[in-house]
Amino acid sequence: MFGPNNVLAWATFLPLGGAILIVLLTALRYVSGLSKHALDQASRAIALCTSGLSLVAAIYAWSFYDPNAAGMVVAGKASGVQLVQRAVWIRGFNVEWFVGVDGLSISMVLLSGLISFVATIASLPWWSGAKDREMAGMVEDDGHAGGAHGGHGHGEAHPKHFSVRMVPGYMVMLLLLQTGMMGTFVALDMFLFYVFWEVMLLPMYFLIGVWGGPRKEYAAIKFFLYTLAGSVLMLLAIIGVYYNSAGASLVDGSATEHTFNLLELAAQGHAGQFASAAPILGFEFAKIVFVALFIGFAIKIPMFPFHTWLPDAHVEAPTPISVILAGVLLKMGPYGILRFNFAILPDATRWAANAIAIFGVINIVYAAFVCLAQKDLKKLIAYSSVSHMGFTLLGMAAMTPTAISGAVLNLFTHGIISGMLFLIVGVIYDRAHHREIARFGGLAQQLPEYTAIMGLAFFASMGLPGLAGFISEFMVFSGSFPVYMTYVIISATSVIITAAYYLWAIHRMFLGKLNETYRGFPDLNWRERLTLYPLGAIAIVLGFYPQAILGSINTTLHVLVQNVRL
Amino acid sequence: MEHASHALGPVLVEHASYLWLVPLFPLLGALVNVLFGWRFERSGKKSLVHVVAVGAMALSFLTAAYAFVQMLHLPAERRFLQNTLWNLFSAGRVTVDLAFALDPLSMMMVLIITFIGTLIHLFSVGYMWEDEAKAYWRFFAWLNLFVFSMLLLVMGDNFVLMFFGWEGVGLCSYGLIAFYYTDREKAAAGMKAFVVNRFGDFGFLAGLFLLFWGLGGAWAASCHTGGPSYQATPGMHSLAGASDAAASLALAPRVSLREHAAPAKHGAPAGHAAPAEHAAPAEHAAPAEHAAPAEHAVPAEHGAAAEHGTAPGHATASAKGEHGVGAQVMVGPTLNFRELRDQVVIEETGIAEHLKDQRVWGVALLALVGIFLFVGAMGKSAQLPLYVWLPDAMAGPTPVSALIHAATMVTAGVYMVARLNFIFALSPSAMGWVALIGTLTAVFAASIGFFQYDIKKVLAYSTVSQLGFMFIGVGVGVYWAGAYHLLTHAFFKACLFLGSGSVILGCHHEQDMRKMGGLKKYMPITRWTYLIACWAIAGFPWAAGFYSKDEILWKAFTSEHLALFGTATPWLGPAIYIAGLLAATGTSFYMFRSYFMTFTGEYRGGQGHGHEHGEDPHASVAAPHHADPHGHHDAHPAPDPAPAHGAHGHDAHGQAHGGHGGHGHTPHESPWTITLVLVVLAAGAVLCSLLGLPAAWTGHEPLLEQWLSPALTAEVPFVHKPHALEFVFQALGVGAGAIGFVFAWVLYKDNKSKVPAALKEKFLGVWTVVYNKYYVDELYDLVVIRPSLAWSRALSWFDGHIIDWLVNFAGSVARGFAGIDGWIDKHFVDGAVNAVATLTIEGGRTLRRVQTGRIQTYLYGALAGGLAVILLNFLIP
Amino acid sequence: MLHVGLQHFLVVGALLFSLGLLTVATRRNAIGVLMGVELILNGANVNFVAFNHYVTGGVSGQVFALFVIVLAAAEAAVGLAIVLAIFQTFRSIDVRLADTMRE
Amino acid sequence: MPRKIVIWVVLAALVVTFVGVLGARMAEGAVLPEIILGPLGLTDALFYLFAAMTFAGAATVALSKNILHSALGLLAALMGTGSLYVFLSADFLAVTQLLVYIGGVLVLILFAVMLTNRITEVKISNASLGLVGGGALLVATVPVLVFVAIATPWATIVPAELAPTTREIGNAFLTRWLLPFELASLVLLATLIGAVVIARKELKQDEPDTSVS
Repeated sequence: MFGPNNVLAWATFLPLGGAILIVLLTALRYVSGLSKHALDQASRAIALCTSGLSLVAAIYAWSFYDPNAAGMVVAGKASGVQLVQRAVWIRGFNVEWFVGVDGLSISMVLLSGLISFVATIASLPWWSGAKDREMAGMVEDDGHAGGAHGGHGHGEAHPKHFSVRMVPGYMVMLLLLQTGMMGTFVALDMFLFYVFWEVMLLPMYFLIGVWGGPRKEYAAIKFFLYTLAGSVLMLLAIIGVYYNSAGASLVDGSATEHTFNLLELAAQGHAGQFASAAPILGFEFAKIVFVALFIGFAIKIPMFPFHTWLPDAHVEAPTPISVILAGVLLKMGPYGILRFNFAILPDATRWAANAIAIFGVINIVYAAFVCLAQKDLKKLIAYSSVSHMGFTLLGMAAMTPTAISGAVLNLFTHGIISGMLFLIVGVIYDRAHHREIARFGGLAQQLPEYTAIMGLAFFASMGLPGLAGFISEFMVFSGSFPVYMTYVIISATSVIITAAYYLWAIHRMFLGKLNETYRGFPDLNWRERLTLYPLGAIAIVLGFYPQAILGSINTTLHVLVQNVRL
Repeated sequence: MEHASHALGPVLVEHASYLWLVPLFPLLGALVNVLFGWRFERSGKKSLVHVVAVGAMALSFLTAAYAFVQMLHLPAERRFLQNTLWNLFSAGRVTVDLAFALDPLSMMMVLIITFIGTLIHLFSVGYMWEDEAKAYWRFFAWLNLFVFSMLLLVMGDNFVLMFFGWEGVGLCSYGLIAFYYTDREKAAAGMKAFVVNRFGDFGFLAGLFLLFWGLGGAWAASCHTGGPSYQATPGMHSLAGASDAAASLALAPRVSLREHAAPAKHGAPAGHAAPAEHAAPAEHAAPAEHAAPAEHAVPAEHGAAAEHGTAPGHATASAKGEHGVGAQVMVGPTLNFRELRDQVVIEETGIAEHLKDQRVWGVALLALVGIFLFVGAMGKSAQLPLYVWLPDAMAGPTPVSALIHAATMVTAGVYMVARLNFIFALSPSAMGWVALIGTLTAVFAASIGFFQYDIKKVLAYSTVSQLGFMFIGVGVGVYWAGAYHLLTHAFFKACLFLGSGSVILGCHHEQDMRKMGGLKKYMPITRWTYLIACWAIAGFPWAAGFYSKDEILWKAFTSEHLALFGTATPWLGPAIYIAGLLAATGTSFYMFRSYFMTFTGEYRGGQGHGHEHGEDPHASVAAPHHADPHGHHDAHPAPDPAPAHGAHGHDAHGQAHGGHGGHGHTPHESPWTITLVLVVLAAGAVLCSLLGLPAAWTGHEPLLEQWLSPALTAEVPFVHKPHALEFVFQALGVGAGAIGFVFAWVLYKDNKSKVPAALKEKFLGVWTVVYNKYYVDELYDLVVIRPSLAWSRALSWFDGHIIDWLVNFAGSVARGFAGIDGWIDKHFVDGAVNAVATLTIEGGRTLRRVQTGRIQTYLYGALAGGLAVILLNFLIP
Repeated sequence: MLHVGLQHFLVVGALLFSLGLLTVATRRNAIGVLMGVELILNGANVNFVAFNHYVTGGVSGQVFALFVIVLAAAEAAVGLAIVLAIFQTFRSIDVRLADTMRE
Repeated sequence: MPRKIVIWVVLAALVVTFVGVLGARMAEGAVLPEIILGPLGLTDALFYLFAAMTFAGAATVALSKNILHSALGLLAALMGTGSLYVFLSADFLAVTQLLVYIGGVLVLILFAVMLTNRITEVKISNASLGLVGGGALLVATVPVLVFVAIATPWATIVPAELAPTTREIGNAFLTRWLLPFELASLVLLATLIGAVVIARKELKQDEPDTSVS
């Protein structure tokens, strides 16, 4: 079923197939009177299967990918892009369905598949004890009005848990989101990339806006408008690049005068095609396009001035969506920058490198300090994501082989670790229905297993050697050191601050005397174990054998750095 | 201390494929305890927990012993066992292997760790059995994990693996210090330890990178001064793209050694341009196991190490052939200790000169590297500015203090400096800095130790002080003496800590010395072992302390090569000697003070005579007896009579708790598992003096120096002084110890004399300052913690209000414009249309009045029109 | 200038016309207005005949004058009938009352 | 009141006798002697006389307060005009004037006057409207018309001898002006019917007076 040339298409569109199936089923409900409970369970099963299959496809893609193969030849040079599938889509605009994977995107494809599958599991109310479900408000009210919630210890009845509200709708949105994400990572045609970029935004808006927390509308709108503003800039830049690009041939050989094909554009950019383009508004073309694209992607990273949407979006989004948002969506920014800015506009990249490094350092140190002052655990983790993404920025700006490999590895490891972190917040939120660190206390006595996995996640995020976080941090620091010594030393101080705020959070939440309100809380149930332990295992394995990922991503990135440097 | 052969060759490597078993056993022990420990405990097989733990330690010790035997059989210069598992990661020039290596120095450390570790595990069986935290398995899991990390630190073949161990021990010390986490203060102590260690790690990383890229000539001055022209361009190094280990190694240039011939112009064989084509080295098969997320039970990394298969050991190109001639030495940035040692120590490579003439921020690179690496050591080995966490670390159980904060972890800093002796030796100002900080810490910590009442606090400050001594040793350049003091200190300090543990256990968890006294009657063995250890630490002859401390002080006195911040300071050596002497007297004073207060005089526990509790304002780490009152007095569970079946010969443990049954307040001797360990340690403290008998006594180099010479290759120019002078200085050392002893004897023998109380009344101001540790903790709180919290709150406020406000403001501005548009549209455009309508109506109304209905007016109208036409006809020409 | 020429007749015609106009314009009595109209028509006739006699010769001028007289008669008849009708409805033939057409 | 009537009768008698004498003389073909009026020829003198009469009649029509006086003024004006035609060799026209205009129209007007104003109020206030407006009107029109009449260089021809024109008029009516002639007859017919329709009494009286504006 999964051959080298169609595995990416399968990986991208399997979730979409699932979504369509669910929609049909919902329609069936009105025709043949399928019960609500049956429909919910069916849509959950479909979502689980399709995202599982999508993950299997991603793993196949990973196995097909050979880091040392020359891959597709573009403009006379081996581009290292494999598993290519091309077809003409819109002949008028020379737009192709051009899908392929190289060192940069293979790890992202795997991450996207993995995190989506984990998030789908986390969206189900299954595999958990009756007491868990009742406490989390996951009671399926088939028929009887408003589930009678015992509300352990708390007087007020809990609002219905997101996993039992409008389940088919939730699952369709989730699957659409997965398709959008996978597509964005595999698309090698600018137009196709932008289409998948927008497909990814829409379901995210609904997922936060409908199934979110108290201030969900504000957060959803803020998220959507922010990203949309970015993508408008991006669209303008894409069009600018398109009309200034030289011709290239479509898959059926017909020549074109402009092209959306990213690999062709990269070759042309390297050959100085855009350096000679007409200036816009008096500024140099390459610089303007670089800045426009960069801002569009920087919002996603999120970079310092554009990051305020992240804490709100995370605080209000339901747990699995936070996992996806932190696990995969944040990686779109740096991936885009490497795929577009670095590849197509090398000289503008050299011009902007120092600025990116400075923003990276600000991201790291500023967000680390802000974390220290956070009262809400999820906001703390959101800001820590901002801080960790700063490493990627610094790594990319330094443009040395070690730094850029460290930057891209950081995307993968941070994806895994922040996925774990948000799942952990979800576990405690399902039980206590609040996230204020100060109100917890001594949870270690009541929830030993939870404390253990939390410890693993927190220490991994802190960059403890032996766990995945440290490797990418070390590589970014060591790689960027010769190029930006002072920046690295400044951002190295974040190692201390990160340790401080994480340990302080552990101290206030888990150590000390057990707060009586949390007496009798059940420990992890099987669903939570099923999501947390695989990620934990990967974090440890990557801690001791990161070459598994690095082996695949090094070659492409080092060629990219060589191109940008020369 | 001259070495025979001048030109040192590269290290000759012996491949030993079993080395990774040494750290593996403690790790397995920890895993088993973590996963099944609490099941054992709950199902009543509590003893199984310590069987696993001690068993793991014993196996690890046996393997280490085997390696030691193999090393003994090797000739001196071939004593280097190496075992590579797989390539951890590599990108560009940074390539790191998961590899273990044992050279004489790390062999000694491994032996200390495993031997003393096993003893302490044995001790903990007795000590932790009745512990109120009811987490017997968690203690042993953390302890095993700690030993694993420590072994990783010591046996690591490169900086990164050392750093793995470095932070691993930090994590385990956090876990063990905060063992009684229900007490919030003790949990805070754990956190404090970890964060302060992180300060150190920040320095360690910075030093590491400086050194790493310094090797690549990142800061090479354009014109390189003298020495073999080794011109390394940063372009070649930091920008060389290599996607896997083999390619990365292929990039490193090779220097072939000519026997004393002028070193040929070293052509860097590695092409400048990064190898565009991808050399296809033996591929690390993409491991499938982490991709399939299904299995999640046991994190599969070390357990399934075998299936990785040993990656192609990138046997270094060092020749197997005879020593030196034609050997290839790899040059350029490397994280591997052995490669680093080869290129720096061998002059022909020119790296040493190259490093010396590099300057960063106007400061010599090597000095900066030394200082930053030493900052790392300060954090880990609790030196002056970053020592604050060690006294608070006494919150952990006593065996933890013994193992971690006496024998192993705190010595990591000393080990690191000893391991990098050739780097420190190159820069006098780095050595000066290390020695200076060591001295200051020694004196400072000793002074605080004088007035502490908590027995563990006294020992903690004594540890900090003794570490100061060790750093004086390695700082001054006598690395073997520093290592020797590390060894001796491990023995007698462990014995002291465990002695205090036994005392605490005997006095029902009483840590305050004022509530003890006269224990020599009740606990004879503990008393004698404690006395021997005091004898050793005070530096009296025939006990280990004397030999190591005096060797250090003697070498300090005879060293004129130190420098501080670039300026040579020959006077620094003797000054250090004098300060060291002072610290030695202090050491013996507070040690014997603690001995006399606890063991002589009458037992003061329980009667609660009106001792001045009030003025003990800073009982920050309150003795457990009033922290969690309920814990102490619950009835002790019936001891588990069945002695556990010793799976392995060595751990003849089992814990008959005979003497503990009686509930009465009279102290009692600890069970044999504890006393046995104490005796062994005391014996060790005495016996290891044989290793260090100075040349002055025996005419030949001390055993340990010979043993360590292959590892500690740095030649440091000490001034040659006649042996007679050495004897005099040794006598001086003994005298200093005696003075301390006499003072302690006079003031504290049998706790009868009122002089200490009187002295305290007179100098109450000084006393409270010293008792409260010069208020250093409060200072840090004021200078570091409070400002950073305030700064973070400010940033968070800024983030929440300014940036968020801007975003919302943009939103409201957009809404404002929309409102204005709407208003314009409603009022102007619509208005115009309505205006036309009203105009016509008004116009019509006004014109109506013209129609009067009378014919004549119309006639007038018509005539007026006609007349106008006629007039116009005439007017217009 | 005293010998009677065309101008003299034109002057007389003009005078007749003006006085007729004056009458029509100032008379409040409907019949007065009609009389005015008659004067105007006569003024016109004088001009017709004068031009016929002094300018064109022939008879057409006089024929036209005859037609004018005929029509004047018809007009007077109708006018007076209307006046009578007004008189019936308004009880007076004051021209100012008959302004119901104004609306 | 009888005194006014006597005056008028005497005047009328004088005028009749004078015209009679003149007519008799003209019948004998005698040319009126010029010498009576100094430089003025007899015809010119007569012309001025008749012109004065027409002017006086017209002025009475325009200005008199009494409607009857204005009717009589109209009579004088029409008579004067008719006599002027004679000077313009339009004899048939003079007679038609006399018959149709004076006999028909004037009588009709008198009838109308009598019907609309009760005899008792002989002194019907007939003040004209705004004499000021009228004066202005006169001032505006008379000079213009007189200026045009005098100043225009009329292309006059020598006037042919006074000769009876009835024959030519008859011919003209039935040949060249046949269409207007027939139309005129239609007009007269229509007028006849119209006058009858308007003047019918019984319809008007019982209808309510609705058209009050």
